[in-house]
Amino acid sequence: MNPGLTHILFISIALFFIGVFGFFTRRNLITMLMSIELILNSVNLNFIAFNKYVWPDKLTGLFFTIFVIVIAAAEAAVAIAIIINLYRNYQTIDVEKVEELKY
Amino acid sequence: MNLLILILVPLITAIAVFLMRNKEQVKWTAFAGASIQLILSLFLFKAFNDARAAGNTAQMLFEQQTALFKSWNISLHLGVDGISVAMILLTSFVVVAGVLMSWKVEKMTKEFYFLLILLSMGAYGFFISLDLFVLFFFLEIAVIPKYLLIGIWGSGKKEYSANKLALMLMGGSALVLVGMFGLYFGGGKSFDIIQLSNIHIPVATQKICFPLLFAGFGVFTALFPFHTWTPDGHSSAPTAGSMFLAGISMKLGGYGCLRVATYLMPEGAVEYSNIVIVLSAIAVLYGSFATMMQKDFKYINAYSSVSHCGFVLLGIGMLTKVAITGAVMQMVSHGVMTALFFAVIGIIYERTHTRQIDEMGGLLKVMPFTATILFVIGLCSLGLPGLSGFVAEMTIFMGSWERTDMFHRAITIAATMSIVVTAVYILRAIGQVAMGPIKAEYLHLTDATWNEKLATMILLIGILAIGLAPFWLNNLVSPGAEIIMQKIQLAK
Amino acid sequence: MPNPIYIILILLLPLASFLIMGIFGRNHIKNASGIISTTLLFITACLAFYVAYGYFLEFGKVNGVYQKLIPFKLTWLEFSKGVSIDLGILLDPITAMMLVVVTLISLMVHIYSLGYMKGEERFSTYYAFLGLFTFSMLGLVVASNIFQIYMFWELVGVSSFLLIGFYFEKPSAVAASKKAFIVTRFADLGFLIGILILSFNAGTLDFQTLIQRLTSPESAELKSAVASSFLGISTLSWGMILVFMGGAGKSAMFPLHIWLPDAMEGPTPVSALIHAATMVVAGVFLVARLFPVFAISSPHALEMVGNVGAISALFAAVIACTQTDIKRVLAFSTMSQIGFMMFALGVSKYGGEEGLGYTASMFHLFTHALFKALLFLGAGAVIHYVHSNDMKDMGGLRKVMPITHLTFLIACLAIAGVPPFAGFFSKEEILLAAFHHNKMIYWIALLTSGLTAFYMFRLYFNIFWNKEHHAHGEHHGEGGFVMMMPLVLLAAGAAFAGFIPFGKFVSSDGLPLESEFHLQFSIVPVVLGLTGIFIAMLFYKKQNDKSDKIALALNGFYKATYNKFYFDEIYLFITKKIIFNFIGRPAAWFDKNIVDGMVNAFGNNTLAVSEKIKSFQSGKVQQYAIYFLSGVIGLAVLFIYLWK
Amino acid sequence: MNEFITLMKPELLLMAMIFILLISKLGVGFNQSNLMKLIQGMLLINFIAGFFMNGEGQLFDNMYHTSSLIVLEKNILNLGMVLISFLFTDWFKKCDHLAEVFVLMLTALLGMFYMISSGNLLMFYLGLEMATIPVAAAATFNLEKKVSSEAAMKMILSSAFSSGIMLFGISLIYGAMGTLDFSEIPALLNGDSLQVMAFIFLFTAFAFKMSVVPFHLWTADVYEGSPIGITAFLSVISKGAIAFVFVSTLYKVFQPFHEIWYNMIMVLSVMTMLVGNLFALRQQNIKRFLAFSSIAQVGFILIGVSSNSIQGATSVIYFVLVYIFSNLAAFGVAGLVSFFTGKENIDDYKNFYKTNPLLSWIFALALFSLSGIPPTAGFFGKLFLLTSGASNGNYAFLIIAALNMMISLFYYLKVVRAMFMDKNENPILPIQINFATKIALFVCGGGIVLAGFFGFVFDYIQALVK
Repeated sequence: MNPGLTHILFISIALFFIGVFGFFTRRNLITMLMSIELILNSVNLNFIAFNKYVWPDKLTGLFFTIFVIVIAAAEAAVAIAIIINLYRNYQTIDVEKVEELKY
Repeated sequence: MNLLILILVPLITAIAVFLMRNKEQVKWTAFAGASIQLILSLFLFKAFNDARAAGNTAQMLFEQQTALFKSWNISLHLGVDGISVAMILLTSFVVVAGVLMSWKVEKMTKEFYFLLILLSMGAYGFFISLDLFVLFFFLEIAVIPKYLLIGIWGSGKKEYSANKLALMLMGGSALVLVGMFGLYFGGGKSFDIIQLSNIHIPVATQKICFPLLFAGFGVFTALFPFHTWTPDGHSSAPTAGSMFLAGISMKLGGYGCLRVATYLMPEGAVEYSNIVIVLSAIAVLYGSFATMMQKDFKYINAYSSVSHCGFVLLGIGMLTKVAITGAVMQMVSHGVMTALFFAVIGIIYERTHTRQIDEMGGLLKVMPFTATILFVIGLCSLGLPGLSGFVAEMTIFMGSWERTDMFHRAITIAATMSIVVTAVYILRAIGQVAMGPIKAEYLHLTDATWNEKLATMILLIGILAIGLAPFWLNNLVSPGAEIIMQKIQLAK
Repeated sequence: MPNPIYIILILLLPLASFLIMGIFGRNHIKNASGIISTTLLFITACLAFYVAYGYFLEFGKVNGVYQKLIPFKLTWLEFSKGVSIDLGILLDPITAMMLVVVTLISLMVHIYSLGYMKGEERFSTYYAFLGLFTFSMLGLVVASNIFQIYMFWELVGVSSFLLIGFYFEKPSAVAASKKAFIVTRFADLGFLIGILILSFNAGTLDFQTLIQRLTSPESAELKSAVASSFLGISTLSWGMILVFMGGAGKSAMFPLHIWLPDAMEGPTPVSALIHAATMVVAGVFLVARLFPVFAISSPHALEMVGNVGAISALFAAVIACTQTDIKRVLAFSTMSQIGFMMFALGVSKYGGEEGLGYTASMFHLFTHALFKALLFLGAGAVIHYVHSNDMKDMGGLRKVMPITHLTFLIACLAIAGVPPFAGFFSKEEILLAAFHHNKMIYWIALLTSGLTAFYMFRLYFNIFWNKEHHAHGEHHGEGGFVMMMPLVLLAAGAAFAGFIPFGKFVSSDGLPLESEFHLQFSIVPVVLGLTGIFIAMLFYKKQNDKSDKIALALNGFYKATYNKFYFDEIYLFITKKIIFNFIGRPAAWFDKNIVDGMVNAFGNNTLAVSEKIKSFQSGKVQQYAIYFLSGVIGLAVLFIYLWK
Repeated sequence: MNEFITLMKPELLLMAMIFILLISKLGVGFNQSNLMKLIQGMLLINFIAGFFMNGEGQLFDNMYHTSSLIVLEKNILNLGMVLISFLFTDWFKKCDHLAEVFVLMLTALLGMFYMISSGNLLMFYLGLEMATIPVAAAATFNLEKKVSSEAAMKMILSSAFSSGIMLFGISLIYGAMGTLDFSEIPALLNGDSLQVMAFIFLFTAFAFKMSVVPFHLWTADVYEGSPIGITAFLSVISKGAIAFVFVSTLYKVFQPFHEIWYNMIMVLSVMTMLVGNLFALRQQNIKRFLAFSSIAQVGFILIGVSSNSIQGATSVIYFVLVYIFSNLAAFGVAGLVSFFTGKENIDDYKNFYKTNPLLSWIFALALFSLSGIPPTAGFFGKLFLLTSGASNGNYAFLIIAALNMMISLFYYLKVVRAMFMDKNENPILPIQINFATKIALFVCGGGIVLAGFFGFVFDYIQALVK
């Protein structure tokens, strides 16, 4: 049985929700960031799968994936910088402990 | 006469006041501006009558139109008919008196006069605009000055009152706004009152929008049960503030109910007329009974305003020409009367430092002038012939009686009963304040000063002019009422 | 036709007096104010006499019928076509007669007050009020329009209010003035609704047109007014009854009489002018003014007038027998006499001999004005001297106040109906009219006239005889020339006015009415009157305890009478307890707690809700993301599955 | 080449500025104050240059397109940027990393420009991220403040999450239609569930950026924690830019779905107004307060968007213009107070009028404008939004909106009341206002008072929208 679009989509959706779940539950900011990467990767998977199986003559999906990867890298860079600064101020990167701003 | 000048004079006055350096300059500038405006409105009155006498029978005179927002069909469309002229006269009288009554304001004088003049500008603009958008603009422009006047210069629980007033009025104008949209989209995308009056607005729209507009404007004119800002607002406001509020602002609502709600949506008016008159009859009676129980002098006048403004709405709701004429007359009459009443209360309060009527007594002995005015105004309030209240109320009664069915008759009779209750509470108040034995601590009190005397005399002239010779007002107003009635007749 | 300017001047001069005294009196011409006012009023009175003379004897009659003339009319406020309030002058016999009465009594009171009110701080204000009252009263009598009469009606009420409350530092005076105003105001409410009914059904407010439309049998207005009905009474009758309610209030008819005794708190000359001679007869005047409508189209209403008048007459007379405040005795006597006038109208018919009651009523109005004013002024002189209103503080004053005594006696004889004084003639005519048309009322009237004689002489003996007076030092009893002159003049009137052939001038239809004198008919009332006087003499001429014994014997009844049958208390209960507690207080409570409460509750609930939902903004970024995702899912579910 | 310059002029200018600023860090030796002047001058020139030499057309295979309307929108944002640089002069001067802050802000602005001009979802995505990430970095620039880093963290994580979801939506669009080009999408939309789902996912990204309830939760925290200049930037420029894109995307690209998004917007708008208002009611911190008030404002913008008419689009743009003046004035005053006294609580403003009448008036005007009270421009802006929204005849919706105006007035008045009415022994001391700041305040004040009366502005925008 050859893997088809459905299978890949299934994986990507699973990945998406794993990412979402991780984002919701992990306390460590870095892990949360990683969860987001999972979400983005599921998107990438989507794009590539669609490109390959549905629109093989249009390469938009591939290009989009590359851009997503780039942006994700930039985002991670900035996010980590922010987290470092946060760590300086809070001495922790536990997201539960960072909630001075509320209500 | 170019009507724009009626907006520009207050505007320039306000700016001038803002630029003045010391208190004296501020006061005199404001007074000069208000006086010029008074002269202008008298001149307008004359010009209007001359034009009518010369055979100009157009619905609106001195019309002018400048496009403001072309894409919305909004234009600065100005024009007056008899009703607006009457209201403008009222406003100018009250404004001059209000300025004079504030002569002793020490705290932030400049700001006080600035806001006062701004408030008056709103009223002038409201009465002369023939475009709903512009009308709404002027309606709202007055809200914040009221809020600040009460909140900064007021007394008692002023913050609460100011908030309540601003929010309720804002709520009222919110309803007006929605109603206006109904007119706009139901009437061919135009805000122009004259244009709208020539278009038949779909009855379904009218049924939705009439109550919105009427209730919205009704909030301004203390329609039961939206009147609760009135007592608190009036009583907390500084003297001039109360005068403006009761004398001018409440009239904006009545005018709106008439010119916008009833005139533009006659079918709606006919449809809801019964509800309107029931509510206003409740306001009339209930306001007067509630007044009977008040102990604070300003509350007395505030509740009595609820009752008197009930007559305005009653007259409008009755949908006969005479009743509508009466309603407008009542607006003018009550405006002058209540302003004078608040002025007198202000004069007394400034000296006795209490507004509880049972703490006063016998002031006729030390303050004969003020107390005499108090008598006159009380009698005017209870509808003594020769003073303005009588004329207006009787016209409303006469007009209401033209509705022959049992329901309208019963409402009319119920409303007439208020003249007795009014007598009760007015005499109670006057008896407590001016008559009876005087307290020792009040023996040294002095009578009104020149500015107070001048202010009261100006308003008194208004009261007497209407009370002694009502025909001029009647001739001024009734053609306007006639036009409104024609539309209602069609709708019936 | 006289120059209308004269008649207008009759109104304007008192008004001028009011304005001048009101504006300048206090500061500029305080001492001269009395003289100026009196002078102005003197001119007014002369003009009034001139006009009345001219009307009755020169131009008023055309073909033997007195005409209703309208020399002046101004449209004051036009409601719709044909319905307008006009300020006009309607000149007819009763107007002319009233012009004389009002100006005459007012002039007397003006003169009298020069002495009586001397030294009063608000001397000029007093004269200003008198001027206002005279103006309003004159306006009332000349009114040509039913709304005009209502306007002046109110003005009269206000002047009465101002004058009763003249001693404004006295709480009782303040209370009395308020009471007078409010009670009459309540009655005026009926009047107003009556006007609304009449004017709507007749399509006019003008008296002449109104009467014409509501009396001529073929007029459509009359037919519709009679045809429609409410609660079984025709609309027209409702209108007339309500109009009469106004009249009853002003004229202190039962049960709206409670204000009149209290109104005696005002200065005594004022009582003489307003609460005896002029204002209180306004109700009678009103009924007389609309008499054709009452008599022709609305007999039920007229019957009611008669009954109310009769009841009031008897009721007041009974109470008058027990009062000790001399002014209150006079007040109840006034009420009783007005009752006479009322039922005289009530038993009358329109036109010819049948209209005798109308003439009699007007005649009695005229004579009563003279002798009752005299009585009040006399009482005023007494009070001025004794400084008390209570007859217990008086007695034996005949020696110190001879002129007062004499004039008072004349007045008492006149009111008791002893021939040949004025009251005799007018009362005889009334009794005659009652005898012919309503026996029940006749008997009541007869009883009442006997009681009248009794209580008047009770008053007289208690003041001037009874215990011996110990003169306080050098004090001279009489009040000086200005106070004496009106007494003498009025006494002359009270003595001789009965000889005027009144029926020739005033009658229901304008045709002269020849009234005959029936000797045999007069015997009963006169004898009854003399009996009353005799009993009074027996009880009160010398100090004795007979009267107390009788009072004791009648214990309960006496008490009830002394307390005016507790009417004040009933009214007080209704107003204070019922209206204040069950309407006013709940209204105020409702407003404060429900209406206001709803607004506040709206605000508070908004705040409370905002406090409650604050936990959504928990500060936890993961929760934010959960809300975000649920938002997405919610939207997706809503719009993919549900909304379609 | 020439066309390239004219069409991309706004972006090129921004890029030039960014380069200059980067170079200035290489030790050219500007001191803070001169650097500030340089920045202000450049921004001013940028703003003025925005009015000249503009073209219409598209580049890069329709990835990038521009029109007079888009130029106008960019100019509006430029204006906001100028005002921000003037208003917060004092804070910027004191900031150690002045150049970096501006580099970040300008980069974000550049991203917004791309976003506005985008003709393709890829371009849009790039623009969006470029507009977000730098601001998150900038938000932490009160380096030593805890809340500042917390705000930045919340912003970057939330926006990453949101863009993840959006990307998922975009991928679905791609899967369903095979194209991401704006001009090709409308023809392919057929109401398929997958498409609707994709649309909703994409939509939430807009909703997130505009802080529509329930995607708004980051807003208040970030606004409160960030340095006030950044907050102002976020609340005015970011929001304005996204509103522009939102309108054009919905109206042009997703027009076939307008029934869906009309209902969606209606629901969200009611929620947004209510929640924004209810939360704003109880705020004490002035920045947080303004954050919630701006959420409520978004509800009103949505009403205008919902109308799906030219007038609706015009009203939104007009409102953003007005909103820039009013909100920046409010933030300007709050920024001054916060900078000089460190006080950010509404209670601290008690009796502010006595010591700082000018600032009080400006603040009050700004608040009145925000609450939509005449004669301020906010009145006109809000009224036009409501009017265009009313064209659907949905009265219940309108009444709720109108009543929300009433609620919002309550909390705006709370601040006014504190400034003008309440007594206070120790009011904030008189503040020395920098000349540049003063000018900016006056411009804002003037804009608030006068903008409404120039009807031609609205007509001009409408002509462009057509």
